[in-house]
Amino acid sequence: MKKATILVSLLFVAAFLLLAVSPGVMRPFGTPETTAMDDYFIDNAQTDVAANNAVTAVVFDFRGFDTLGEATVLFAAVVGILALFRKLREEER
Amino acid sequence: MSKGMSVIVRTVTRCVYGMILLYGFYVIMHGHLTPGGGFQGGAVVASAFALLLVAFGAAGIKGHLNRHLLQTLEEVGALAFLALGFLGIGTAFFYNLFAGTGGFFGAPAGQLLSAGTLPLMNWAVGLKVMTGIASIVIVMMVGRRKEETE
Amino acid sequence: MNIGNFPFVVAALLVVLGLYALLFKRNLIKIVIGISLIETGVNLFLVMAGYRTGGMAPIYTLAPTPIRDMVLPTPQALTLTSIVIGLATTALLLSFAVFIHRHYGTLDIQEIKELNG
Amino acid sequence: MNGLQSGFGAWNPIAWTLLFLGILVLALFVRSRGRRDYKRGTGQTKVFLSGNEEPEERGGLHVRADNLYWGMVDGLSGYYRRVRALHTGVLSDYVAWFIGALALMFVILVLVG
Amino acid sequence: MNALLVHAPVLLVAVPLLGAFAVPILGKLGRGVRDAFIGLIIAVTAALAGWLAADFFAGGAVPFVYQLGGQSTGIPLLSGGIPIRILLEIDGLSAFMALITALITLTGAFFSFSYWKNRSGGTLYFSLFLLLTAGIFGMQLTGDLFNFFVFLEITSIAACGLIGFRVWLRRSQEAGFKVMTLYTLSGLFVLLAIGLLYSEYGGLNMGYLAGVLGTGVLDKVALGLLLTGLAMKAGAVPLHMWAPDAYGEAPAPMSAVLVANSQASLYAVFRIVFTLFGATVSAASLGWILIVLALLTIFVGVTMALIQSDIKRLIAYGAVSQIGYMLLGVGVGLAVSGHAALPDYGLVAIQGGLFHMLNDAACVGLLFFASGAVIRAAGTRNLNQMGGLAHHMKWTTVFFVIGAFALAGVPPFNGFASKFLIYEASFQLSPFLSIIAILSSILLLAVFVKVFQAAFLGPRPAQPVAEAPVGMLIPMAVLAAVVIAFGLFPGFFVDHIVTPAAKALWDGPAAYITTVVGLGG
Repeated sequence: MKKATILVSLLFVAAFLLLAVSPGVMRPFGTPETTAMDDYFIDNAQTDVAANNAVTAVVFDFRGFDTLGEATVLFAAVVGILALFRKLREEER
Repeated sequence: MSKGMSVIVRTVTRCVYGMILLYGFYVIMHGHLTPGGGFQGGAVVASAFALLLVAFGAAGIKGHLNRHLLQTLEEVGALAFLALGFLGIGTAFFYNLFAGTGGFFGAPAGQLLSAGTLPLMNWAVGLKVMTGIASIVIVMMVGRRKEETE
Repeated sequence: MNIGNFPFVVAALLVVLGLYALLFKRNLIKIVIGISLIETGVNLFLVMAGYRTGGMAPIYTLAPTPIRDMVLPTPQALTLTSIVIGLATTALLLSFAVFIHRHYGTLDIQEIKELNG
Repeated sequence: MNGLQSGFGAWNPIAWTLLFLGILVLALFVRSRGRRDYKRGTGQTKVFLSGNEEPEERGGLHVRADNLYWGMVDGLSGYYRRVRALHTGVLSDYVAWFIGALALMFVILVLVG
Repeated sequence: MNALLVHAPVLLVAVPLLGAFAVPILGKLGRGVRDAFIGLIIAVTAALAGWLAADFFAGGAVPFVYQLGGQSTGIPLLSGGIPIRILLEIDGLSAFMALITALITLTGAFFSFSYWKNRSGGTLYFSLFLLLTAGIFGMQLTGDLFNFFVFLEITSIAACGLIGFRVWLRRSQEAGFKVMTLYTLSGLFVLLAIGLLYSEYGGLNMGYLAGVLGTGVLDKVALGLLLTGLAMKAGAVPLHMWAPDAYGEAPAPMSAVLVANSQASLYAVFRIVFTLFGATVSAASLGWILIVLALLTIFVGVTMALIQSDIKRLIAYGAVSQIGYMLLGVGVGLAVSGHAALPDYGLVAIQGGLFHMLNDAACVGLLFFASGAVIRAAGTRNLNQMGGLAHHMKWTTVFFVIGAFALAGVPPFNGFASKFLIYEASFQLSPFLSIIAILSSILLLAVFVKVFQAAFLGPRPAQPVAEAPVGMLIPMAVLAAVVIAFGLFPGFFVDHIVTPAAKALWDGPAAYITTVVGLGG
């Protein structure tokens, strides 16, 4: 009973996700419509940033703040794991 | 596991290790010219460290890979990245200071020393990622070994 | 050939598959695998959202001439970010699993329910 | 201004506090008017526990946390049985609730409006 | 404008990050240096937040943007009407939330100094704490959807590292795994929604998206994903089950910061329903969704708190129920904001909900600090084994009572001031709402009477316990002073900081949009 309910709701979620990406609701694959931002990146990566790799230009210049946050996420994970595996004091064991 | 694997694996590791490192550093260095960048190259280098760990075991690398040194290097990389962000704060945070100025790192697109702070950021992030992932792997490995002995 | 929205459908199905693993698998490791599946689906969706039919990689070094229109670079940057985030998450989850196994002596999620009520 | 107007009512904590203090003073005054001519140590000051002996050390009388409101919890036992049953500590159930809420949200937003 | 003030929005994120990256290195120099450095970092951050908010509210609360990496910080660079760089956008609500975060993180840090003195891994603890602080500030200040997701993940990972920090407690590991899974799930759904919106509209900036969003199925599905994911991270019933685990198993000061983290997710919910989708989706249905969630949250939270015997878990359920009051206030405002003739009690309701965020942060922080001191003194978390602590811990008792009365909405404390607005406004929408709210508030008072009677009253404990050290009492005293000040002078705070924040929601997304795409071009 419970499992059936969960399965039904999962099917509902799947149905709506598929509905959202179905033809007519979402543009067909390979034809992005609004590309003003990305066209700017492609056209000005060499002039603004003087980088040949537009992706790196986006990662480190146009959206550099995201990359800082990304490095921070990795740092947080490392610190968390070091904290989990740290050496405990006697009274904490 | 903790005592490492067979002599074949160790020998192959000895041969491949340097090449993986070289390739990783190449990917980091040319991040602004060719596919790749700090994260990808750092992951490649970290995979070399992981290979060492698997081949020689946690005990075998005790002298070669110093955990605390790795962690300090990771913090240094993170701080360097943040400092590069602070460089441009005269204009705006993360403002690309050197790009296209013609000076150092200001060469036109396509050269190794172009793209302003991008190569530096690539190096900082690469250092951070390689040391970070390596220390994660090492710490988990050491923790596993401790658990086995318990 | 025109394949319509089929790639997006695949990504959505990957997400649903991961959700199924998350809902009905009892092993902690399998739950982590389910989360990785969802991550894969979302990343796949992101990177496909930026594809242009017949586009080439947005890199000017050694680019074929004449330069055809390039695929969108932003989704690739976003995907890179979310991949690293997924790595961090998976690593933390797995280390939690290690300690849960130390304390509880089991990896069965149905038996790790001290925090109830 | 200090108080709050909700367009419907108003609330002024300073005035409320002053009123509270005034009533407190009044109560203390009334209390001070009470009779003082009882005699210490006699039955006039003994606690009357419905005829039972008053325990000397009141330490035994500390009501533990779970014993508080047992009547109310018992009265709501039907509700609490259901709600406790929902709070199984199992992660799968947490995720199941999430998926259920997501499905419900989709239905409401897409189909209803 | 002052140069430092111009860069204040990004410094609010960058300074804690600097601290978090530098603490592990400075930790090698000894605890004194480390604590001094952390105190400095946190104090600077809080001062920046206060300064930014003061200047912002004094200047008429005009929204402004900070462009990262651009030629000019104020004017966003647009291409085809889409901002191409990451923008931080500060409007009334963001500045208001930044104030809350500053208050909680400041007191939490100084409480932690003495709370974590004799524990291992203090350096990593404070590093994670600073990462969490930076993530919360980033969530509240950013105007870019994907950037918001990145900060969401930062808070998730840092929070879970802190929840599982006391490795020797098996329950903390269990809570860490569960909460990490749910946080990751919600973050991934938020990311999926962002991908859907990007693939349709080719932009990631909230202001731009708010201007172009339609009412198609894709937008609805994205809205559902965002709303559910963020409601989960905010801890609304029936997605609240992780919250007692998290608040209960984290170290006491971190529980308070986790509440601030949940409030940041709640802020995101408000931002999405009002600003991002405010112009498109029918406000009434969204508002009633929030109201139903709110009623469930209030009632289930309070009734579950009544039967807990673990003091941290009990306070955690109380905190969950308070999230419901904020949802109720803002939901009522959203529900009536769709009406043709805007009844002004909608604005009052939003004021109440937002003001209750501030009050709840202060009260719950105070209660968690006090519970930390109590647990440390009594050596147990089980209320059945406590008793008579008031004989030895007078100050802690006083602070606990202040926090409990304030959270339960007893006049003249601040909890009543905000709940008063919520009661009045929700009564005018439907009396049923305010009846549930008032009843649950009374039940909450009963809950805290139970804690007070069980932990503080009763005969003296067998071995005398020590009063909490001064390092713990001072942060509690600060929060208690805040509680009393907000309680005695609510009009001042509502007029000067809450009303601009409420108007930022009530007046609709027009100002937010024009700040991004209007003056650029």
